Amino acid sequence: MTLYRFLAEGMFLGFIVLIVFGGMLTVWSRLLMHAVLGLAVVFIGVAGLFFHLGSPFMAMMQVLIYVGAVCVMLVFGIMVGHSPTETDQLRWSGNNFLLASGTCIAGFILLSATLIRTHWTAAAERVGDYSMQHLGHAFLHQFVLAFELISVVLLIAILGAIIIARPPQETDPS
Amino acid sequence: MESKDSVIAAFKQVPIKVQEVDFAQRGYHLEIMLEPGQLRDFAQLLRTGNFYLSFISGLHLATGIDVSYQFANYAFPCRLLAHVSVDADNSLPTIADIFHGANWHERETKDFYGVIFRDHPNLKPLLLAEDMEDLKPLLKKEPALKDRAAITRVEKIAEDKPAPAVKKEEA
Amino acid sequence: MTTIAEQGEHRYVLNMGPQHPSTHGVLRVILEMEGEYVMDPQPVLGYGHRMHEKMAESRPWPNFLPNAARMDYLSALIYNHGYVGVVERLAGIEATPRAEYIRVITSELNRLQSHLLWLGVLVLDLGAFTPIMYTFEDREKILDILEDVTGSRLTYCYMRVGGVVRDIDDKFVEGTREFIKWQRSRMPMYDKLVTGNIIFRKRIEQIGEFSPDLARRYGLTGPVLRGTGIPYDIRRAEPYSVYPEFDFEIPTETTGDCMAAYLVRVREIEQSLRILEQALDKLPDGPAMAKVPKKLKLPAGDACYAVESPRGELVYHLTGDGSDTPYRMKIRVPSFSNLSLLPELCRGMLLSDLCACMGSLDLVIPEIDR
Amino acid sequence: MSPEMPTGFFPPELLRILFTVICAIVIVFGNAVVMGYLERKLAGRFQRRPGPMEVGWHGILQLAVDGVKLVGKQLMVPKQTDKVLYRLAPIISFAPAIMPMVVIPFAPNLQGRDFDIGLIFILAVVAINVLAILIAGWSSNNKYSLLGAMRSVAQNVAYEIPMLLTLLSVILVTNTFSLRGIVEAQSGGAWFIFFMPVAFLIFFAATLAETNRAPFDLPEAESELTAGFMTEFSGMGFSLFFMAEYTYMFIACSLTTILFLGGWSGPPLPYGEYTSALWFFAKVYSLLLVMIWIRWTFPRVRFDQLLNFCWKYLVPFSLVHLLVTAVVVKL
Repeated sequence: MTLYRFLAEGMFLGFIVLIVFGGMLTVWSRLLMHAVLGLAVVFIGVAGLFFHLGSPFMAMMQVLIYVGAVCVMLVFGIMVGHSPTETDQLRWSGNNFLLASGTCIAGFILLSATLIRTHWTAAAERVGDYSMQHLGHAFLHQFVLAFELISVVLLIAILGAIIIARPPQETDPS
Repeated sequence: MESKDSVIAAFKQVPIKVQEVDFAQRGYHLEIMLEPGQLRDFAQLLRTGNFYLSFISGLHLATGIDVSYQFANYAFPCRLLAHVSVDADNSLPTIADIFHGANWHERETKDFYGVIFRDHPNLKPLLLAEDMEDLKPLLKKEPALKDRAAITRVEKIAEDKPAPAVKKEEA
Repeated sequence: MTTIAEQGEHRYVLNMGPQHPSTHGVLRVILEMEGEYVMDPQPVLGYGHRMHEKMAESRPWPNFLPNAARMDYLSALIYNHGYVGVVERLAGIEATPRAEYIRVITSELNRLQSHLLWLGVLVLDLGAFTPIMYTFEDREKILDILEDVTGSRLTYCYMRVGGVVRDIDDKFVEGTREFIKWQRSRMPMYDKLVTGNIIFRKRIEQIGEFSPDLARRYGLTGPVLRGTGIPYDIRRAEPYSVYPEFDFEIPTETTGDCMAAYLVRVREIEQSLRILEQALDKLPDGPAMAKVPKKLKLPAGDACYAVESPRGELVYHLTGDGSDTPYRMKIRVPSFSNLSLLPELCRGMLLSDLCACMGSLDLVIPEIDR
Repeated sequence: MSPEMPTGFFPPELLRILFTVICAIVIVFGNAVVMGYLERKLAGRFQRRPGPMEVGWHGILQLAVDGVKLVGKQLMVPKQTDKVLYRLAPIISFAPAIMPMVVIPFAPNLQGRDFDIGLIFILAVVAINVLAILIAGWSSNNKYSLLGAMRSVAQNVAYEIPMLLTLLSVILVTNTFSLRGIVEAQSGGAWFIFFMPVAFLIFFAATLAETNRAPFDLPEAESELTAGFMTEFSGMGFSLFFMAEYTYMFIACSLTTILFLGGWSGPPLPYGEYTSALWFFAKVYSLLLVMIWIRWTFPRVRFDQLLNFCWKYLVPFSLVHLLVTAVVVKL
């Protein structure tokens, strides 16, 4: 194995560690702010994976949209309502607990099922074609669903920010 | 009120003891002696007469604390100085609701002399620190106290009313 | 963020000062905020309180002369003028004509430098760094002129009862004449750089508007008042010294906002230059100091002396009891009344506008605290 | 990362990466030093004073001395802060600032890597800075910092829109996200500033806001918010923010140069493959000069005015501009 290959594998592992670390931070952190920043770390790790897997466009989009927009929105929402020393109570009881664990298990099962059932084939070597025509075509024909989903995610992020910042506050006249 | 004379006339109606003094010697036009009960009516009268409050200050005399109010008018030269002796319980009615600027001046007077302004919205220390409420720095000690006569121009008051013109030559 | 339960959930307290770039000294303003809106600004005074009034009562009257300069460090000579004026009025002394002219000249120079500093600082409060350097350049010239004759640059102790401590010389007169020319040549630049600046105008037009009645309720004086259209200037209303002999206007504006106060002050610079010019032309010969008894006792009685400081009406009220120590000395400072307006004026304003408002009030905190 | 697999143990590709990273860091620090000196010196000139004169010839070493002072300063961490985030924030702000240097084409042969989506790469990386400012403002546990951070995000979100829209106008014409491709599309003096001056102005105004420069320096408005999100930072933390700000300015001006001023193109020079970087730097620093000039001339706008300016003028204008460009391109 060449050093080059070794480095690449190392980076892959690094990104995995980053994702796991970020995920743990997100779930276990008592401070909402830390949780969101953990989420940002996860996103960056995922972007790194995309990059590593030869899809820089996805990686850039991941950073631009998830880190640059979604996380910023969430952090913004949190800042409006919480003080840096304020921690949220952990509520491992009642409906929340059941709902959360249910969702997680269901998500895990669904993803695993998909993973197991998929036949993985190596993608054909693709030369990046990022001309406007190609991108437009891709967005509005091939990946129109994904494109719309991103808008929905952004919408949810904005709504989430508003909900977190519950008191209807005119912080900035924006 | 359009001129000094109309102000005097208005005061005479209340009646408030008003005395015209020589501006060149005193720096103000009217000197007024008020009863504490008249204070708010007096302020109200000046408020409608478009006066503004220049300052409120105290004066510690042997007989007690005097509070002076100085008003002036933007429209015509009429600066007046009113003296009020505080009530027995060291208090006076506030005029902060009539002249809002009096709020701070009264707080300052409370700081320096301990005069209580009744119904003042916020009589907390202004210039002094919160824990210096009992300091009352401008109260004089017993030997330094004088009565009103000692700080009044005796000879002037005698000649004031008959011939104001004579006074100028003396100066 | 700290929330105050009783004031509603989303209000919080922002503590502006005592060390803050735009409170111009040790003023503290407790701002109750809602987002960026100031819902209730409450000034907290007294950080620079030195109890000048008590000092005046506890020592012979000449010893208070240096104190007079240390209340408002930007118009020390005008405070000098007021103090010697009140003592003269009480003791019945008259200064020599030449001394009165010198007082007016130095006072007006002092007013000019105060206005120049204010101009720079206001624009600095709005975020432009450069004009303050230009105004300081002009101001330095005044300070140099005044230093030559008074010996100090900021806290002057130049005037004495009966006159001034040192006569002015030809160098002073020449320097002042040169300065008048220089300052006139600079004004078009300020017009272009500051008054004509679109961002500047948008920042202070229609900000902090108040009516003449509000001014009356709070006892406002000075340029802020003249911005509401009331031509009230002690130099005209109750003429003191030799001001009646000069021909000058009292600039007024009608809008009553920060822009009006700004325009009034800028035009006052020109009027002060006019007064200076006339005073230099008419400057009489003679002694700069009258004959004053060496041990001057303050007679029993009281006297007021009102002068127009760059910030408004300054009144010394002196009560004498026949000894050489004042029985009571009250100093009415303009900024005290002007600042008391702040809670009412700035309610519901943006934080940036509050800074603009405080800049346009031209506060000098040691003067308020005394 | 790269499709081709070098065979040797120590492939040249790796060397190239190392060299690029070192160059990027050198450019970042060099730019901070040059800009620091330039800003102070020019500010001095604008204000009719000499500026720094004491250390070295005409104060040329002033920045070095300041740097030593800042590095030597005790790291102050105020008591109530979120310690980890407080320390991380300057790094999160500074680290992404280095990355765009890799894809910026300084000259035909002076480019770390010609990335076919270089433009998006820069935008993505720079977006992290907002997060850093937010973290800095929040972790300081200071209301001024928090206000500054919130202003910053509102401003950045708002101004990103006209910036991206004008950028799209250029992309519509060049049909590529590659920075090199954009520069090459303008070869022969056909700079886009001549074809779309409005887009240039909008883009430049937006970059002023994005880099928090006067008159849009509201996140650190020192007369209102003392120093905004930087209030609690001193020593190295402050200097990292300081360097990050200058680097983002450099990046912004580089983008403007690439998009509108033809990048490295200019009168031919000997060894133009490399030396035409001179033209690039000349253009970038002229733009930076304009930024400095603006900063020392104008007062700060108010916050609502800032957002109004963006939403009511820049966004509609850039939308119309995009539309017009699309029509022209299609015709």
